[in-house]
Amino acid sequence: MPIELNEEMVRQRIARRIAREFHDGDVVNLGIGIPTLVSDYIPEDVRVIFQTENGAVGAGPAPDKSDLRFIGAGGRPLTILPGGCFVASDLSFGLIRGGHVDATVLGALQVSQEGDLANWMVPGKIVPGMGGAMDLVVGARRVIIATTHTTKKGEAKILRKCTLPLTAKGVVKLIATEYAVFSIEKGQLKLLEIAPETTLDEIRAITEADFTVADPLITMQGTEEEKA
Amino acid sequence: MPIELNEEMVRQRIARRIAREFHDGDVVNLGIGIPTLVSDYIPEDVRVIFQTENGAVGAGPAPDKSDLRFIGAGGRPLTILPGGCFVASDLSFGLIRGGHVDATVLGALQVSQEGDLANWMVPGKIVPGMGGAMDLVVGARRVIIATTHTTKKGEAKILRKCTLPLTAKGVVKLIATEYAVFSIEKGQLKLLEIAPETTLDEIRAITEADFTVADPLITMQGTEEEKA
Amino acid sequence: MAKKVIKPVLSAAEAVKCIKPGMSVIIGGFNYGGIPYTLVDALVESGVGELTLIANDTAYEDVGHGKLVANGQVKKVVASHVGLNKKTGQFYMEGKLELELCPQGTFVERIRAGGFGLGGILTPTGVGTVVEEGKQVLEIDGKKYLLELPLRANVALIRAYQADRMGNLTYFGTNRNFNPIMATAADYVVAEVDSVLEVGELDPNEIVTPGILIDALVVKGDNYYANRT
Amino acid sequence: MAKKVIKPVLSAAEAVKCIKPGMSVIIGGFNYGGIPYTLVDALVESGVGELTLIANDTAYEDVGHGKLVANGQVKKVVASHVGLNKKTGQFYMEGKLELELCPQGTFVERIRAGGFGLGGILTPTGVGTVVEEGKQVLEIDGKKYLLELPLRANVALIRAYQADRMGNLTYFGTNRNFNPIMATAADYVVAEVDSVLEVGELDPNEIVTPGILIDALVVKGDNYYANRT
Repeated sequence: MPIELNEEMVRQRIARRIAREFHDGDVVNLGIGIPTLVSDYIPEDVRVIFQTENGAVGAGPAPDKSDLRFIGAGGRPLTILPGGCFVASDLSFGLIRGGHVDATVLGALQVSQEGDLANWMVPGKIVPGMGGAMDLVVGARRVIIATTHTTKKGEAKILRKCTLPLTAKGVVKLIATEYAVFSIEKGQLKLLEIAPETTLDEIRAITEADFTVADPLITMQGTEEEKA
Repeated sequence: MPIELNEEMVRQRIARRIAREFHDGDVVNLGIGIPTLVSDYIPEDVRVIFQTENGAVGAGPAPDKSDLRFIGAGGRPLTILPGGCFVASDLSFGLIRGGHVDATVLGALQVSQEGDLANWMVPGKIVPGMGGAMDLVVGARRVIIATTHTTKKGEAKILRKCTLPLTAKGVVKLIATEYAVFSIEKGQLKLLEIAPETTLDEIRAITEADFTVADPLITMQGTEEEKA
Repeated sequence: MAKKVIKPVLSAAEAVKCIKPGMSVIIGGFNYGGIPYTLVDALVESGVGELTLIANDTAYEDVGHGKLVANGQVKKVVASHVGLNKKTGQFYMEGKLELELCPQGTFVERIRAGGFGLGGILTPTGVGTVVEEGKQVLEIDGKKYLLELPLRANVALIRAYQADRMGNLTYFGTNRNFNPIMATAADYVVAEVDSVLEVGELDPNEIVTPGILIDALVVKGDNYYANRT
Repeated sequence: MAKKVIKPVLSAAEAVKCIKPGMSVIIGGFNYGGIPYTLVDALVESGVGELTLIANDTAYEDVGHGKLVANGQVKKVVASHVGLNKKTGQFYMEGKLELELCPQGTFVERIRAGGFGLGGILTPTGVGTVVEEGKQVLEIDGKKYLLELPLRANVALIRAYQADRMGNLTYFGTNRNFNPIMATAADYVVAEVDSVLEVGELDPNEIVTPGILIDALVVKGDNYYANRT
């Protein structure tokens, strides 16, 4: 097992790594939890346009004085940047489902090696509802998963097959955890990067899924960088 | 055969009669031809909101100085009245198809006694296209037909069955011609009014369809009124 | 029946009298934003029950239409997310509440189909998940889609920004969300607004919802959230 | 590929270079209104042929995209109405032009489905008519609907009113028509506008089309109709 990392460090590391994935001009939707942190680490030379399901295009950081007429999908206050706009829900999901969103970053309960995603319910527990997640993963051009490598109990989250109810099948393209980065292409999971404090054997020990290993396998990018 | 009437008088008479059909607040879409004239005869105490397929809600009469940024579906310049607005085509047809338009007035090539309408093409001739007519007749709450009683060759237009390609089946609720007014309820054509210069026998002679006769059968309303 | 050209400006209590026990009510809003708080509070106050609530979410148990659920006035919820209101989950688990969950993009398209006279829409969202259960799956050009059916309600309570007396509406910020679409999908539509202007005071190019869809207007009241949204 | 954040402001001739022989082009407008006249004239000038033209109508033979048809640059038209352009009917009758007619409400929903990622929509329009031919008929709650499939194009040429440099758009009068929906349904979207403002000069509540849908901007030129619309 890899050495355990501080929870806040884990969250920031995953967010920092994912923030390197975007191109100038990308339209990106961030889920709640770790994905929300991604916006703090976008490189200065990359202009990303953040979209929220509830209708903000060009969302900026939280304002000094909160105004509930400008909120994100999670209910948190936001600002609208110059050049941003507001859209109604039908157009918001038209943008999402229609392929006009370049990437979405979401958390996961489980991901399968073929890119199936489970992130919306645990049977027997209270049902929260899928919100916009099912549309986002089907519609966004690139689905990026930000997740701890295992559950708090140490159970694998990257599996051969998901056991929880699916959000969608075969949609995940990239997974970033505190220990590793995987891609999924044509139904094939591949380990691209591992964190400096871990080894390939340790990754195998905490990953149930079968995966190939990139050659060369490189050190996880941006783990120790300063906040942008 | 009833005596022949002056063509312009026919057009104005039909428009004048149909203008009596509306209630205060009705949203109405007028087709091209005779239907366009209906707006000239709306009683002063009835406020009708005219909608055009191309996106005007609350259309008013032609302006003194034409501006092609404000036109009706037939391409004619219009004004937008105070309290009017512009909508995109998807909402315009959402209003039409969704039952938010109280009535549409359209011309006809043929109408059947069961309310089938043919008004968009004659096989073998150039095909103009159905434009918004098929949506209007399916979506508007009340479909009113403004038509001469027969073709210029004297052929019946109100038939047992339409022989031309249909615009829609079973949609027409009222027919006003220069000689008569018919209702269609539950697939049953009924003669409600006849013009002063004609007789029931003459109407039967120029109407192929089977119809019942209202009791009392009254004189066509508003035929000789002044323009409102 | 045609709607009135000049819309009545009612108190919230008067406006919600159109909602009778057993009716379906569609309510705007997304999380805290764009809920017609004044209207919803009046509906809570009225105590009318056995309602079917169609809303994106059920807010929080002490906020907006979340109170309708907590107050036991709702027999069925159609929503995309109910996790923030503990009472919704609790009543559902106890068998006191029927719950129909839709993906959010499907939810808004179903309401639009209801308001726009469409018989349904085909969406790729939910294929291969529990959302597929009981639904027709159609394959178009080798890709699977679910057939999702229209949603409508007896009454819609929506939140807008400015109105004119003919009921034309504009929206502000992320309060817009589902409100413009919901305005199309009910037999009777009440809009809660910041202010009511005279006819002609709104630019016809900037109106989002045509007044022909609206039955009555209510000016927002003085409660905590109505003042903040 | 992400679109550029700051949109290039091109000449019409430069902008239409993205349109190659054999491509599909979706063009805004309804009768005289809301046609991107400057862009269309440049496309006529370019002489590029074998195009599939998706537009509500084919205007008049000497007006707007009607000239594309008259000029023999179009192999197929998808439209709701072509009766005002004599060449469209003539070429169709002569077998020189393929013609697909859609009811207008179906036409706009098909484009929206193409832009919004839907697999199709069910409409009651056209049931029991020739429009039904070759289409799937579904019965929902005892009522028949036609399944209508999405429309998309390689390039969209649309007409808006004001733009900012990020491509956000507003519309004016009945020029709006199909333009906002068409902006969603092509791989490359060019908007012709009256003026281009700096970023931040448009009120975010009044923007109708988000700039993320737009690839390039062209300021309207000096021809007869561009000046009048």
